Amino acid sequence: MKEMVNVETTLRVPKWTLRKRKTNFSLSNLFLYTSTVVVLFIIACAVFPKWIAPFSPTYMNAEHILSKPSADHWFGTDYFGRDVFSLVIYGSQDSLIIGVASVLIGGIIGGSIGALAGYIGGFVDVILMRVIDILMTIPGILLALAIAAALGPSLFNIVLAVAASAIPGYARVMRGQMMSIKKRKFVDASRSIGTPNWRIFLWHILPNSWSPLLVLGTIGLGTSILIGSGLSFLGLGTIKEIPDWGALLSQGRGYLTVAWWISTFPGLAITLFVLSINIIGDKLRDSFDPKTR
Amino acid sequence: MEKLLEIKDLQVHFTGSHHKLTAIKDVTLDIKKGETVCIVGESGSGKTVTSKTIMRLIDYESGEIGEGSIVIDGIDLTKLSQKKLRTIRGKKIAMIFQEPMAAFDPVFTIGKQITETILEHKQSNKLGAKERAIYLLKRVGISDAEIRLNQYPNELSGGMLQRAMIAMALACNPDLLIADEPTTALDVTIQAQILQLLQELKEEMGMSILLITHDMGVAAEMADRIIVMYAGRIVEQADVKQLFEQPYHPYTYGLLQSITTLDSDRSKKLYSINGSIPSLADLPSGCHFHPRCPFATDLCKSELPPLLEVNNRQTACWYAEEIIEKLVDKRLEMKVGIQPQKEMVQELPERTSLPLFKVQELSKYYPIGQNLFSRQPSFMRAVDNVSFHIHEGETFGLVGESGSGKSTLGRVLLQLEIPTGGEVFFQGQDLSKLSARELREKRRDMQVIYQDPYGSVNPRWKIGDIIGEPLQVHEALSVKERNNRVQELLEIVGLNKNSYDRYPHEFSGGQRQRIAIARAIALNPKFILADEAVSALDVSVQAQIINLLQDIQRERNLTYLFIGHGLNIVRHISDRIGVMYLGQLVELANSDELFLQPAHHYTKGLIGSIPMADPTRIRERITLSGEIPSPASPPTGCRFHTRCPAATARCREEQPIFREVAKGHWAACHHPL
Amino acid sequence: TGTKNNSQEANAKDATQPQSGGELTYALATSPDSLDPARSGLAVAVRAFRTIFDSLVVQAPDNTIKPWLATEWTVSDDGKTYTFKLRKDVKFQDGTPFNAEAVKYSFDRIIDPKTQAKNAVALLKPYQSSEVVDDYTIKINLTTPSTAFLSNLSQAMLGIVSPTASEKYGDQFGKNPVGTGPYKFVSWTDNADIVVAKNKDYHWGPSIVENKDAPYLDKITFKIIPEEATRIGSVQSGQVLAAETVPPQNILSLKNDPNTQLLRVNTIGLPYTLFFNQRRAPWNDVKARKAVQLAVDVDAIVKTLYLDTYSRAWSPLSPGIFGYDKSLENGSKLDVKKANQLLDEIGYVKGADGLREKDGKKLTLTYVDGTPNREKRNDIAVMVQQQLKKIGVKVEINITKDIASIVQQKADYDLYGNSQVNSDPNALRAFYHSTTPEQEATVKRLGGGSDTEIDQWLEAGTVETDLAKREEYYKKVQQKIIDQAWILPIYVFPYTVAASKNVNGIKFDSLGYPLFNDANIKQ
Amino acid sequence: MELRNVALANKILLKISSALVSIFGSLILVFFIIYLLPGDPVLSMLDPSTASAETVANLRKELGFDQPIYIQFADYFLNVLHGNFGQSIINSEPVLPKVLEHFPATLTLTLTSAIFSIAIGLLFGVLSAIYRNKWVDFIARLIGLFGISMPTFWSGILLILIFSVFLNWLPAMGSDGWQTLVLPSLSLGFVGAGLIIRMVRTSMLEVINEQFIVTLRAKGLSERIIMYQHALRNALIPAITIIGINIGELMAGTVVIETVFSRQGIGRIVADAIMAKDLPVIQGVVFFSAMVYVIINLLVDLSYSFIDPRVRRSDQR
Ligand SMILES: Nc1ncnc2c1ncn2[C@@H]1O[C@H](COP(=O)(O)OP(=O)(O)OP(=O)(O)O)[C@@H](O)[C@H]1O
Ligand SMILES: Nc1ncnc2c1ncn2[C@@H]1O[C@H](COP(=O)(O)OP(=O)(O)OP(=O)(O)O)[C@@H](O)[C@H]1O
Ligand SMILES: [Mg+2]
Ligand SMILES: [Mg+2]
Repeated sequence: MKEMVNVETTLRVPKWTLRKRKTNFSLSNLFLYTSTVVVLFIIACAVFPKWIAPFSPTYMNAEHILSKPSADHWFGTDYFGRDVFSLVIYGSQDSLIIGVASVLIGGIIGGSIGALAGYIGGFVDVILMRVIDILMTIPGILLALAIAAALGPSLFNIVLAVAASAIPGYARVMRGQMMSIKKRKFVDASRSIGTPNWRIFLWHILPNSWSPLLVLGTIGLGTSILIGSGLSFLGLGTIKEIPDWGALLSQGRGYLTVAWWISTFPGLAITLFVLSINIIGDKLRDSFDPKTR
Repeated sequence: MEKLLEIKDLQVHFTGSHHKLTAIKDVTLDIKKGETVCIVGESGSGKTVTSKTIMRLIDYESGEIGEGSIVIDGIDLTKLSQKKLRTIRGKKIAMIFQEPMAAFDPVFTIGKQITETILEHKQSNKLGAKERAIYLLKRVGISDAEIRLNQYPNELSGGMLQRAMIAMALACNPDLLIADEPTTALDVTIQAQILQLLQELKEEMGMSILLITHDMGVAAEMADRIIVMYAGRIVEQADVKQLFEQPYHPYTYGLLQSITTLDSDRSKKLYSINGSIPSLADLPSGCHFHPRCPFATDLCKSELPPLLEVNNRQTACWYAEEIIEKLVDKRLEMKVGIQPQKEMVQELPERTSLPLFKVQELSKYYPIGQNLFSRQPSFMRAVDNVSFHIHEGETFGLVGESGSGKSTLGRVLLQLEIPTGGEVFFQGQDLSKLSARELREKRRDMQVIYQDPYGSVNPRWKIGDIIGEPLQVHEALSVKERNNRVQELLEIVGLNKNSYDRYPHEFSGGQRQRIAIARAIALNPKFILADEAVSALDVSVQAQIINLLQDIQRERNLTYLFIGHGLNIVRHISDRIGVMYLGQLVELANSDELFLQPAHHYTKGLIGSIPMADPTRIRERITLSGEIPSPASPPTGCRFHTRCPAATARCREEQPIFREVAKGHWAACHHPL
Repeated sequence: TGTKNNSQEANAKDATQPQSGGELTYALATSPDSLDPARSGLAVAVRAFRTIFDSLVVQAPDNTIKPWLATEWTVSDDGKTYTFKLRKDVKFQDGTPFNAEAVKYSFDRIIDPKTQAKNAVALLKPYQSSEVVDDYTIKINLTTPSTAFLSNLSQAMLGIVSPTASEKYGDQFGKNPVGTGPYKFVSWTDNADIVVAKNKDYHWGPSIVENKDAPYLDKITFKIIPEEATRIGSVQSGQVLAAETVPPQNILSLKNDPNTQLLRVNTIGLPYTLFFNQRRAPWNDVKARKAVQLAVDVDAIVKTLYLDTYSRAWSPLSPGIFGYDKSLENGSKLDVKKANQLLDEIGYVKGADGLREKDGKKLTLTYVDGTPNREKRNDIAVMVQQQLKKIGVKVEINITKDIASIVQQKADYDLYGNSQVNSDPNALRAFYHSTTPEQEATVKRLGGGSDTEIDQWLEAGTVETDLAKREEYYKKVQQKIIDQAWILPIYVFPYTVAASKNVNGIKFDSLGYPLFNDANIKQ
Repeated sequence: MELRNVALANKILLKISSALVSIFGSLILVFFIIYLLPGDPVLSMLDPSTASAETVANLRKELGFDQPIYIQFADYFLNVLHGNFGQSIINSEPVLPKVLEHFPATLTLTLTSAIFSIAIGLLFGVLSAIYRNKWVDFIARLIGLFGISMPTFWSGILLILIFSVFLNWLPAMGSDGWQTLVLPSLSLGFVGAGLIIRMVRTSMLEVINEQFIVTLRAKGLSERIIMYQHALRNALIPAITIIGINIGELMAGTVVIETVFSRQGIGRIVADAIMAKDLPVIQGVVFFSAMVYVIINLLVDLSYSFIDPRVRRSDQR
């Protein structure tokens, strides 16, 4: 079984899972590679916008408002006369921050709650899961809306709001994972040699349980950006010198019939990013889940 | 006899993402009408692939028939379209599988799944199909067939499901029944029942059976003819009597020798074939068996031997005839020395009067389901009021059907679970009185080896870290010291010292079990609980591990609690054996005595269910009828009375006490044998 | 009479007699809060309930006051008592007769704190009490004289409500409005639509409409469509016949649409104006404010954001209102150099990052604006931010839903914009007249600037009856406010309606609210 | 049989009681979150330029805003227990009728979107699993991915421009008639469809790898029956969970969609109410949506028992 050597997680792989993979193998990977390139490029945009963007994102060219995509302005200009291409490049920064930070915060808080509940079990589990159940009854965007409205629309608060709405998801997944890993024989085996609880938790349970969280996190990255843009749409976004994609899309939507490019390109950027992230997430999930490998 | 199925030069590939595997090659065999043919061989030898190929089921698993033909009734199955094949599947050829629970669709009733087959093959209308289903269920020995029809798979026990599975397979009166390890997942008692059923049905319906098994005992009892496979090829094929009398191929010989029998000499080491079956991805050159074969020559290394007719049977060995001679000559001497067999196990150490474990009235109940409507909590009585001792240095065996509470007893013994009642003294100390810390400290002396060699090691850890974990927890060693210790341990269990940095998935099942053993002995414990430690392994590997365990025991004066399915193996390794039934200990005796003179009817039934790897021995079967009841509501009185041939009214009402029927021989029976 | 329209562009007069019948669907941009004239403070609500309620008087396009429900009136010499003669042939839509009692009831209701009236209270000021002289004569007493009073009475928020209905529905009157208007209320489905139907008995239309009798339309359905694209899309696809508040970018494209016409009218009152918060340094310094005034390129804002479909505002008042000072137009010019110089003068010097600072403190300007982005006001903030960067002022934009507490309670801003639809320059008083500390305790006045001269002129303007003098006062006020750079006037909001070419006769009153008396649909 | 019914009733009771706890909890949670909202609702009720400090104080007292927060909550909660959800702070409208009036529209939209997403999700999910790694699979997955990758307001506006403005096939807005439901449920359901496609695909693949599928093939059943009767039914169980959880998200999605399509509904009401800090209205909406969420998930839970006999059994062990 050579092919398994490089795959880190090897739960027992049933023999028959070596399924049809040759057919369209290249197509599947083409998707994955393209997505990876897209995501890497977007990360590059977020980190080094100056090197990529042709114009300053705040430069308002009064002579060229609402001009069509052209050789000078690849994505056209917006109603301020700003270069949409540059805006999209620079906008990736805050979009990524919203995505990554909220996933991190939500994942860490939700993950810890789930881990505690699942690992300790009993009363703690009942209480924590009750809280999560309650959070679940309030739909994500509503919670985000309330929090963003309560704290005011700053980037950080949007991140918090989005993170809060994602907590239940992470908590549930982590708890489920904890419960199942806890029952795995190797945990029992470690306990039977007298390993203290905290060590078992740190050495065995945690390293084996984060993979679905990672998958959820990747996908959550996209969802966060979408929720963020939903908040901009509802008027709870911030007005920044350099708007994030959600804000760009939301602000440009009124111009769709006159200047489709203003919102279409940020919209495509979101869709493309989320799409790529999801493809990567799917792949990650597949590779973590022995059953679908 | 007329030939029903003829397979010629069959070759099957699997196309994976990185490579193409040839799973079986040059497989030629035939099955005659009314004949039972057994395919035997170690895990991964291609038995299942062969059977699935006959049904062309491998098409759905990216398998592909490279060459060869499969002819049934003059039709070549390799050339048929899927549509035509469907008229053959289930109708002409039916199949039953290993895990009955997994083989039924959980969301449809048993009845629906049986009638569906009948209807698919247009054997009858809906009403007729239902009637036939009821008839079939009755025929395979399921009581209340009408009720069972409307039950879901999860509502039936494993044994019952396997019967239902057989009923389903017989729905359209197939000519050939393929049974892929139909009893491997079942208890010996149930296995005996199922095998008997198959025999009866075969005679009644005149069908042929292709039985796949890795248990030579089962093969001996069932087969007319046996086919031995190794690494995707047939290496030997012969009439059952001939084969057991005189194997032509060294592999077959090894397999037969590896069998532990009820009368094997306990003081001897178990025979085992060296090494393990190679991976299909890199097969050895020449004869695939040559790296494990004591007779291998240069020719074997370079040239693949064809399957040749010798004396009206087939074998694939360059030296078949010569070896036969040698083997015949020195049959009992075993000079060939595949492994040094002469070495005798040392005399058992004098029994110390001091017991290592003293178990008193130990119980473990699991609460089940709260009910708003009834206050009364209900319990699963997994272990119920069990008392016994384990002496220092002995191996205490524990047997019993699945669900009888063996594992649970082991776990409460080690305080891995808190007992509901009773006490456990370890070296005179009441374990339940220890603080969590003290208990952890005590765990140095008590270790566990589990059944599942895949699940019991953390897949993300390196072998060295896995083995070193107990050292890290209990002993403050420098990294270097620890490395040294781990390497020592690796050597002790017969693994390469350099395996330190490798991951568990790079090892075979047997090797993983060695890793588990290395880890268990790392702290020089006094006691090891081996819960089905060898049940998942092939016979030859099983023997290797048992030998290893015994070696280690001798060297370190270890005490074992050995829980096992295979009674032969338990008998071989244990000094004393306890028999459990429904959470209770029903018999306890020295292992030889237990098998020679069982006092409890249950024990007798168990022993009687063991298939004998000797086709010449015609034996009256004393199989146990019925199945183990649920520990949630055990029968009154003697718990065994529902299945006991000797049960009386007293047994129904009065619970027998566990008493000494002979010196050192305890049993809980009103009417001991 | 009353044929003269405001600046309507299309609406060509049809030679033929308008057809009766039909239903007009009219898309509103936001949802009214209440249809109770006393309780609503939103322009969008006025657009809906103007159809249900009539006022005592009406203001003609030339700003003169004409009769409506009142046929004539007299003002006492001290200017504190108004006596109105009322029409005798008017009935409320619920059958209640219209009379002096009803007028008294309506006005007393506004000043009753229980009613929780909003803008109406300010409009009715300095109302003290009413006396029913006879069934159709009413005397209204004011605490102080007010020249604006009559013109305020013409506003829909001081429309006359049916006392029976008001008593019956109590605080739910806003969901069950009854007045004397040309249309009667049928239903209001939250966030969806408000339906009004023809009041068949109507024959007391004001002088500014042609059709004094029952309206031609059977029904008007005000659809509430907040999303711009959807609203404009609906009128383009014919799903609604008219839609208000057409965004500038669509104005240009709709002009060429063969199926739609654009109706436009400039609203009057206070244009959209940015107020400096003079409570906070350095904006208490005229030089700082002037610098900003000189550096903000309002022309560019109007041109870029509104594509020149809105006109630039120059004064605290909008053109067309009484007292508007036209001389202020084109008064201030963009002068970045001078702006820089002014900031240098008050000690703010540019640092390495191009931002100014004094005593280690950065010169920042907190620009507060509300959400959602109404009339692209948030975008103005973004442009101002870029423009002020050039003179080294860092603009921090704070977009908030909670104007009430940030601006009105805490006055936590440097620049905040507002506008108001109003018919009389007296509206300036609420914004620019200094307030007492007690008043400030509950609500802080925008900008918070105070100037004794301005106070005096505003006070005089309220009571002055000599129109020429009055005009003079207000011009002085406007000049001084601009001169002192209290504010930055930005744009005058044109109320724009896109309608199907089949729709005729939608008119607007002096404030820019639509009137549907003449409206009809060509089949 | 008897026993089974008792167990089922037992289970339902347990679930209902825990659901009540959840609803109560969500009320508390929302109450405190909203409490944190800045701004003074009393001020927004009055005309700030005219109201005196005294009127403000009086009104505050009248509405109970001067009480400590826990008393306010206790009052509120007692009222809710009596079926009294209070009245809007903004326009004094009683909350219960208001929410009840708008709820059906939102529920209709939610349900049609759910049906749409289930239909699309199941179809493509199954196809995608059956034709794993064939082009059908890629197209189905891509459709699903697009669904989860597009902001709903964006897809909504695009749909309006295409189907209302350019093609003039369907109305752009409104909430009367089935025509007005098409575009909103399309743009909302698309998101759910994406999730369901993915879920169904994964669980179908899992099921297809199960041993019993081999048995079914060995019985000679056709692939069609195996996939659509056996595999799908098994795969439905995890998919139904997703649908249950998704109902909540769909309902929340109406906040945006109702604004885009100018539909009536509680989505818009709650968005407005949150902005205006109209606590009673927010609470009312949250109460009802939590209730719907809980009920749907209760149904989902119970439906397991009908789809998956294993669940039935395990409860009465
Ligand atoms: N679908 C498949 N794809 C690739 N390889 C397969 C597939 N199925 C089986 N194999 C390989 O073919 C070989 C033979 O497998 P098979 O299942 O026939 O063994 P077996 O003799 O039945 O063993 P066991 O006793 O463990 O059931 C194994 O090495 C296995 O890995
Ligand atoms: N954690 C648990 N909760 C509830 N019931 C349990 C639990 N563990 C074991 N049981 C039940 O206790 C009984 C005894 O189980 P146990 O695993 O000890 O049997 P066993 O003899 O080891 O069986 P096997 O041979 O199958 O391993 C079984 O009926 C089992 O279902
Ligand atoms: Mg097999
Ligand atoms: Mg066990």
